[in-house]
Amino acid sequence: MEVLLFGIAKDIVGKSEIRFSEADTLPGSVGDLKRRLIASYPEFGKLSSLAVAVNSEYATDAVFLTKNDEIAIIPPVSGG
Amino acid sequence: MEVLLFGIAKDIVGKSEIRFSEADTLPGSVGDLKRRLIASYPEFGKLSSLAVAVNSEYATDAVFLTKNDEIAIIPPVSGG
Amino acid sequence: MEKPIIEIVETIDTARVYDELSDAKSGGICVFVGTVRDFTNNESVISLEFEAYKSMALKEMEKIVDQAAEKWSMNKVVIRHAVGLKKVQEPVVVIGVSTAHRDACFAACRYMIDTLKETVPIWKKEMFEDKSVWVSAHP
Amino acid sequence: MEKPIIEIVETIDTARVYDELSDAKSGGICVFVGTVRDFTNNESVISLEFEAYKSMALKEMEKIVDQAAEKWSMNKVVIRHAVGLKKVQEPVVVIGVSTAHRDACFAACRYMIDTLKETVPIWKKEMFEDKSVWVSAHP
Repeated sequence: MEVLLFGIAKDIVGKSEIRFSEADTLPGSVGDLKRRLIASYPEFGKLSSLAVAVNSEYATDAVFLTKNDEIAIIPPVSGG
Repeated sequence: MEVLLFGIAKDIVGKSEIRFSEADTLPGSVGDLKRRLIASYPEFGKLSSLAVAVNSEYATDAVFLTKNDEIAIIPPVSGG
Repeated sequence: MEKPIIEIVETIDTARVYDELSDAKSGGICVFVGTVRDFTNNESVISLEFEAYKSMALKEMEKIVDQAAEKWSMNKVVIRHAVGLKKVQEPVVVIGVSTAHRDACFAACRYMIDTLKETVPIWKKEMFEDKSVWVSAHP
Repeated sequence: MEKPIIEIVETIDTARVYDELSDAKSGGICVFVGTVRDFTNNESVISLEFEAYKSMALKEMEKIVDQAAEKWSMNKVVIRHAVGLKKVQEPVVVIGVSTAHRDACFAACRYMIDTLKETVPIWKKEMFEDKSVWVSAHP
């Protein structure tokens, strides 16, 4: 399972994606993924907001994740 | 004294200006000018509005006219 | 505010208005372009003709910019109106403004086009297949 | 409505947006251009860098156009956002819409830029003399 990182999320982790190998326990839901991210990188907890996109759509914490989903961390957007 | 005509005012009178020769009694005020226009050309009375500009400024009925003023009839504007 | 560009012209070149409004102190540029629409009240418009009392129209356009400048902090402003015969789809007026933030540029642009339509001595005649009408002349 | 132009590009050419929005059924065109401002909170900005999650950003931009089309009758729409490094005064986003009357084009243009700033996954980093900041990242 790969998780794409953009903007400040990329800076916090220090790379443009996180990879969960088969050996790891994969995060089961969006909420689970967020909790793990904040545990590993406390800086995520200090952002104005932290959203997750699953297959290019904003996803609530309850959405289940499977290893073929395209998953992305969406820190506060600032386009325009 | 010359009075410039624009838009539908030009069509109503059939020319682009009205000239009051010295021999005529000149209109003494904006209100006087409007009353004379409507008397001579009743179509002016049917417009949505009828304004007069004196020296390129909108003028109220009370404004006096002198023969060196630049006077213009301003039918309802419709720019833009 | 820089000296505004206020013009009455034969032909409007919409492509240059951004260069005229581009500004290092501005984060937002809002531009309104009025164009000739093909239908009015379900009747097919062939063309429009614009006539201006030019000296007074320019003065009134200046007043509009001054009034807007009292309400909003504007960096650059363009008001350009066309006169003469205009075909369907041609631009007839361009109003643009650049400001630090977008609230002000939308509000100022809207104020200036609304006020222009109320006060500036310019007249529009709509030419239809079988008649022509001075717009807004009659109730 | 014609098929909207929705793009994420390296460089925005503001001069062409009118040709893209010009339309015989429209009497009004409203365009907003967001540009790089030289100061933020009294600090001198050297440049901005924009990063996009492109596939999702295009989807979100489409949703914005769909939502606006439910609220207003739009004839043509352009939404174009730039990515990469942008210097002061360069355009970073263009949103334009042509409608029959001006009320709708102002309202739709405003709605689309406001919503874009809230929902579209694009990120802006401000580069100052001595630091760089991801805009809006922290409370």
